Amino acid sequence: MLGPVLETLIGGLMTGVLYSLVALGFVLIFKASGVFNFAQGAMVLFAALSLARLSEFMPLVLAFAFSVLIMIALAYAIEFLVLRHLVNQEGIILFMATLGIAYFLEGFGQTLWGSDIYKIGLGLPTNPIFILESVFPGGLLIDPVELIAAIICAVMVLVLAVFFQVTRVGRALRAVADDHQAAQSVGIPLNQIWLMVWAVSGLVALVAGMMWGAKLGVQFSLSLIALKALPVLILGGLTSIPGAIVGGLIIGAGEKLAEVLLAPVLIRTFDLAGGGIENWFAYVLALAFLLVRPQGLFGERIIERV
Amino acid sequence: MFYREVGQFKTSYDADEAIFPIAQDRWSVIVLIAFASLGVPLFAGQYLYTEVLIPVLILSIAAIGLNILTGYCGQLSLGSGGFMAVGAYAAYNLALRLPETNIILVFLFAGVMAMLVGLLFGLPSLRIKGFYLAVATLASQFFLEWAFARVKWFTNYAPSGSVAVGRIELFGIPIDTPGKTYIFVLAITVVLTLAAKNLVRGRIGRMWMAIRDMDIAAEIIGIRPLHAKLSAFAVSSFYIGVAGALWAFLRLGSWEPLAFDVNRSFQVLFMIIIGGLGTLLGSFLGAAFIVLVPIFLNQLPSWLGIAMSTAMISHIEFMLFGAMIVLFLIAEPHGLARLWAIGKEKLRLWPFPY
Amino acid sequence: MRAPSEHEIAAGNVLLAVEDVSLAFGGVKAVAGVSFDIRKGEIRAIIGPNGAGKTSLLNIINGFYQPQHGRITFKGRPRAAMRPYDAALGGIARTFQNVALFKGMTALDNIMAGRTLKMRRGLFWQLLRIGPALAEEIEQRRRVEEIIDFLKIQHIRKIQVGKLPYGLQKRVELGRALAMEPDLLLLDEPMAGMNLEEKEDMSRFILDVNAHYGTTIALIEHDMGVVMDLSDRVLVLDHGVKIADGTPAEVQADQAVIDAYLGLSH
Amino acid sequence: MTGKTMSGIRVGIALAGAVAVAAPALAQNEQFIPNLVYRTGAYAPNGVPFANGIADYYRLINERDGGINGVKIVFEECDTGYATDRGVECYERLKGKGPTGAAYVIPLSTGITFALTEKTTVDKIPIISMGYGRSESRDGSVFQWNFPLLGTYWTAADIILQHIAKKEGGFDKLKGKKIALVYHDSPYGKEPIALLQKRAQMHGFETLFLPVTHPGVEQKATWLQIRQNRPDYVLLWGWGVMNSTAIKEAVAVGYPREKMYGVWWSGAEPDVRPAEDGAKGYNSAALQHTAGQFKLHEDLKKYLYDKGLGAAKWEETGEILYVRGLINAMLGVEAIRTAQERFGKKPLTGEQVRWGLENLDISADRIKQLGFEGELRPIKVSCADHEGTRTGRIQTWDGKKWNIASDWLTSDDSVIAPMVKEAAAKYAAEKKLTPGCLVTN
Repeated sequence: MLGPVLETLIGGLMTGVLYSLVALGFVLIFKASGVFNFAQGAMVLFAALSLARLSEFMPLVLAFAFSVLIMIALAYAIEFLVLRHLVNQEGIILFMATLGIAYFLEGFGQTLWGSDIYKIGLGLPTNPIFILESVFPGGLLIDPVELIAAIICAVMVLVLAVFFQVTRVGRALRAVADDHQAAQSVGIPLNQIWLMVWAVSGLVALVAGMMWGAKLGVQFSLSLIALKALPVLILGGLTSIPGAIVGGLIIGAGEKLAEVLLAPVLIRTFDLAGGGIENWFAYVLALAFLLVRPQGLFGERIIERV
Repeated sequence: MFYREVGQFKTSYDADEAIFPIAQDRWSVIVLIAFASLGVPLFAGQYLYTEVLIPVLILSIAAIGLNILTGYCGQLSLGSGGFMAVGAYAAYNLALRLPETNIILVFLFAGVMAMLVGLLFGLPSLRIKGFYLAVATLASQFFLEWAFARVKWFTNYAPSGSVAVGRIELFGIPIDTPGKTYIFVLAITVVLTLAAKNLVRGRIGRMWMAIRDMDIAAEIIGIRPLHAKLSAFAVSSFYIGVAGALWAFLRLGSWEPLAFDVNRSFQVLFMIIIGGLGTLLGSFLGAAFIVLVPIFLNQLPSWLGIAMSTAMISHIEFMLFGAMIVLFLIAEPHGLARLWAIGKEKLRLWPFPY
Repeated sequence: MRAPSEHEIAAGNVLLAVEDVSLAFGGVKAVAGVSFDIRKGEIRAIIGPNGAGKTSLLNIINGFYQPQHGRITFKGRPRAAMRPYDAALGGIARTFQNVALFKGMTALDNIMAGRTLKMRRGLFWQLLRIGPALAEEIEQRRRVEEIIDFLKIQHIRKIQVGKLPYGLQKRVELGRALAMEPDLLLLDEPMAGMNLEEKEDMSRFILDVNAHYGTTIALIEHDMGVVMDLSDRVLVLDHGVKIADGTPAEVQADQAVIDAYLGLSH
Repeated sequence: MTGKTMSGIRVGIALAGAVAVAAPALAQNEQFIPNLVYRTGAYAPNGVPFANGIADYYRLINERDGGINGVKIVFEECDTGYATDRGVECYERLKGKGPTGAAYVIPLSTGITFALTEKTTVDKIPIISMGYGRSESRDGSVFQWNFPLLGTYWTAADIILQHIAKKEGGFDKLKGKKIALVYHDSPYGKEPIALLQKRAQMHGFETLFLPVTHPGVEQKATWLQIRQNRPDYVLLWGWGVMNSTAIKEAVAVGYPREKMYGVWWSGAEPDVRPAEDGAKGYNSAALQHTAGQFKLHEDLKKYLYDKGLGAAKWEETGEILYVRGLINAMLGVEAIRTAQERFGKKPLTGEQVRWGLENLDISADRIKQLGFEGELRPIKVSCADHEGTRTGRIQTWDGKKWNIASDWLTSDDSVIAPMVKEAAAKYAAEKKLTPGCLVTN
């Protein structure tokens, strides 16, 4: 029994890492501009589509570079066409605006790049690795693609952490996150910072899209991972990078364990037509957490002023 | 000149508290309802009924529901699809298990069940706000979708999970033609709209708006957030539940939980953003917009005689909705309804430029 | 300095008493062991330099903030803290330093909202809006129109308050508070940002409210001239601590007040 | 730009061409056929080739023969996105077009088929659900307007089980074995469950049903469960992106692809290609035809692709789903032709086309004549049997192409017929229908 549970846990944690990667994009934007960017999923799709289609004509590295440029251009377009006009609006209005952006990007991405399944050939090994075969019958399964994704994600987080702590831009970013007006008054150009942060989260989307795409193929459904990242954010807190990571791991592991362990029990008890509880389980987990600790695991406490 | 209220003096608060205090409004609403119920059947064909009028009316009810919650009370919900499903399956089960039940009661029951579920899922709104609440409502969306796909009792053990309704009749008159269906839906829409209009301009509506505009100040004048938010959730879910039952019974006839998935929630939300947050008129305009745009886009290439692939039309639909939402949020947060009001303002002065 | 009013004669009849109340945010003490009372019918001013804890005190009175220490006695009922709803129910109304109106609603609706507690008819009657619900609505509307007339804001009745100039917004906010028919009205800088003429208007309204409806008023104000003209008694705070309490004349003569406050601003 | 986007645009050109001809002339000699497709969304990879096949066949008939006996085909696509309600919308929008309304409707989704079943009865328009739809709808006395030609899901599941039994050495050898079904959580995916349960009861094997939520990119937990339950075989009832994901996840948990059997909607190129070598050994049922170009393609090249009128790219015209689109369109056209013999060579109503479908009888000679030799076996539809034929094969992916891996297998009617009868009777009772063959005058 322990073997399968451990295996599910490992599998869940690795899926969780990929959720974290998407959630990270959300956090970056929220931290700097207070925008809850629902379009992050559409950005992942868009980035992955660009990369996949470009890599049909050119070496992957070059395709990656071009995709980075495309994501920066996209960030600029979003800043210039949308955000700039919605400064000082309520969070909820900005959120709905990003819903619009998401829809637009989904249509635009497919118009530009097509709606088939596309490959991103990273040349990753696909056959499973089994460890601890002496301890558990059949060993514990590890998916090498996910393992590599986990490592890349870890590197990504490290780089971002360094970026925020050490560089001048990073410090400015943190200042903006703390207080928009104060930051502006000491001469930090808000628009540039926002542009910057959208570009960075575009880059994160590209990496996330690359990893998901390498695993499952690049297709329209990629944009749906935005829906997977939401509970992660709630759990981890909207403003915390470590929160996004830990939240992703908890949600990933929690939902897979629930599906494998809890669903069969539910099916038997209530005579259900199959399981598939992971979809809502992640949300309910996050929601339960939210009621206990509204600011999330690592989020900052929100104090309301009159 | 055409839209002048000058000279209309109200001599009592009673008159000023009438549902449409301005004579032109009153008359245009009466004319509109008369036209919709008596005029339209003179010329409408089946296509106009089933593809335009009936869906617009039913979705308007859902939009009014969400508008009460989001537009009036300021609580963002992405769970409309789930509540519509509650209405649909509640109605299905009542009609199935008590086949003699009057169809009006079936739809009322659908609304009440959705209201109870809405109250339950509205409880977190007391502690959480904004997009946190939006995510919480998504939880209800996914859970409800799942429950209707999995709990066999809801679908009467249908092996495919798809359910269908039989003949629908009202007081012995079968509602079997598009024309009759339309009149039936129209009647329900008019009643529910007038009731919503009454609610939003009375004490309860002011409570909702107060919570929306500034919940702290609302509490200080004696509005209990619990009361206001839960009543908004209840009324909103009732409307959405009725809309769900109507959609299932009179539009789809046969459905599966996917008919009420998260895209339906987004669709209803888009209606109120484009139509206008916090206006009832906007609910209708938004629903009409969302229904008509795809039809229009499908016709457009043949009208223009240009080539456009099916995929392209679909993509344009996505882009157009996305762009419209952003555009409206930037330029006119009160949506089409506000544009209408501006138009009216202009008409009031026309033909004089000032 | 105005002549002693008839309300002062009734003084001694305490409406609200605050005893040894303290409130701290993190390590910062906003209010430290303040005690004072408000008597029925009087106009009570609370003054002090910026950051003296004036607004915090109002927030404690109407239940926004829960003090860590101390006791509040309102209408003879002592309690550790108020809840905003209970405060409203008990007859405490207030206005805010930065107008806290419902921006998306008309002036009329804002003031009508102030009468929420006076209205009883439930959802069902509201849906139909006939009979009792309509009668109630019309009755309340009549009362609200009196307030509108009193504040001379008839012309902006049906305008969204978000579109009104600041001075009018303040007036609507006062109207909303009055609509509650409060026993105690808390005004947080009712004249901030107003020009002289508007200030005079507002002073007139405050005095009229006090005289006409017999409403007890506690107000925070910076303009010392206004304070001296309007108030019966003045409470002076500095850094969260009470440094003086008395008639305007007494306070004006108080050395501590002169040092902490008047001395600086004059 | 390359690929499907481009081909989509070409369809558009073709389409607009047809409309442009139609509009000014107000020609009455046209047969209108709606085309419910999906070229967008999660199911586009599979929807696009199928839609292209259908479009090309209609165009070919117009270009080569000048229509069906001189009656030009006018068709219009409507994108359902595989969503049932959009499908209903599309149907309602298109059913009344053309001088005689829609000839028939091809829903290309079991969910939409379910939703349309009652509507088409009222509107008198037949549904062709070739290889999908309600399994019991082959009973034409109850489902007078449904035509699940070439095989239902009960047929598909039965063929696969027969193949597995043969491999194991007989149905009795299945006793104690465990067979899992990974299915798309929709009416489509749920269809085979009834047959699997029946067969499980008969032969004593265990079943494990694992639903996958739309659109099917989230299957990690499903495959971990498979790894832990170690079923002897896994049946896959997926569609669109769900299929390729399933195969990839099978690779990731090391489940042998040789033990996986997809339904015929889970056995096309878009399903296996993304998994690359990982899909090697994966099996699926084949709906009579195979991949690859055949006789008809000479005409397709000559009349469409050489003139730049084709909807797909030429290399894609041998793909499984494209070929299936061709066959589907051909069956529809032949039904119209059959009906024309009785009602005259003019645009026909849905009711008349229904008669053509119910009396459809395509012999081996005729198949050869039509250029479909080797892709289809003779089919004869009757009121009692709206399926027409229930024979298929198993194919295996070798990493590059699909290879036929079995003889012809025919579903066992001694098992299925009683199930059909029972289910159809239940439906008739619920809807208060009196079963009987429909007579068209």
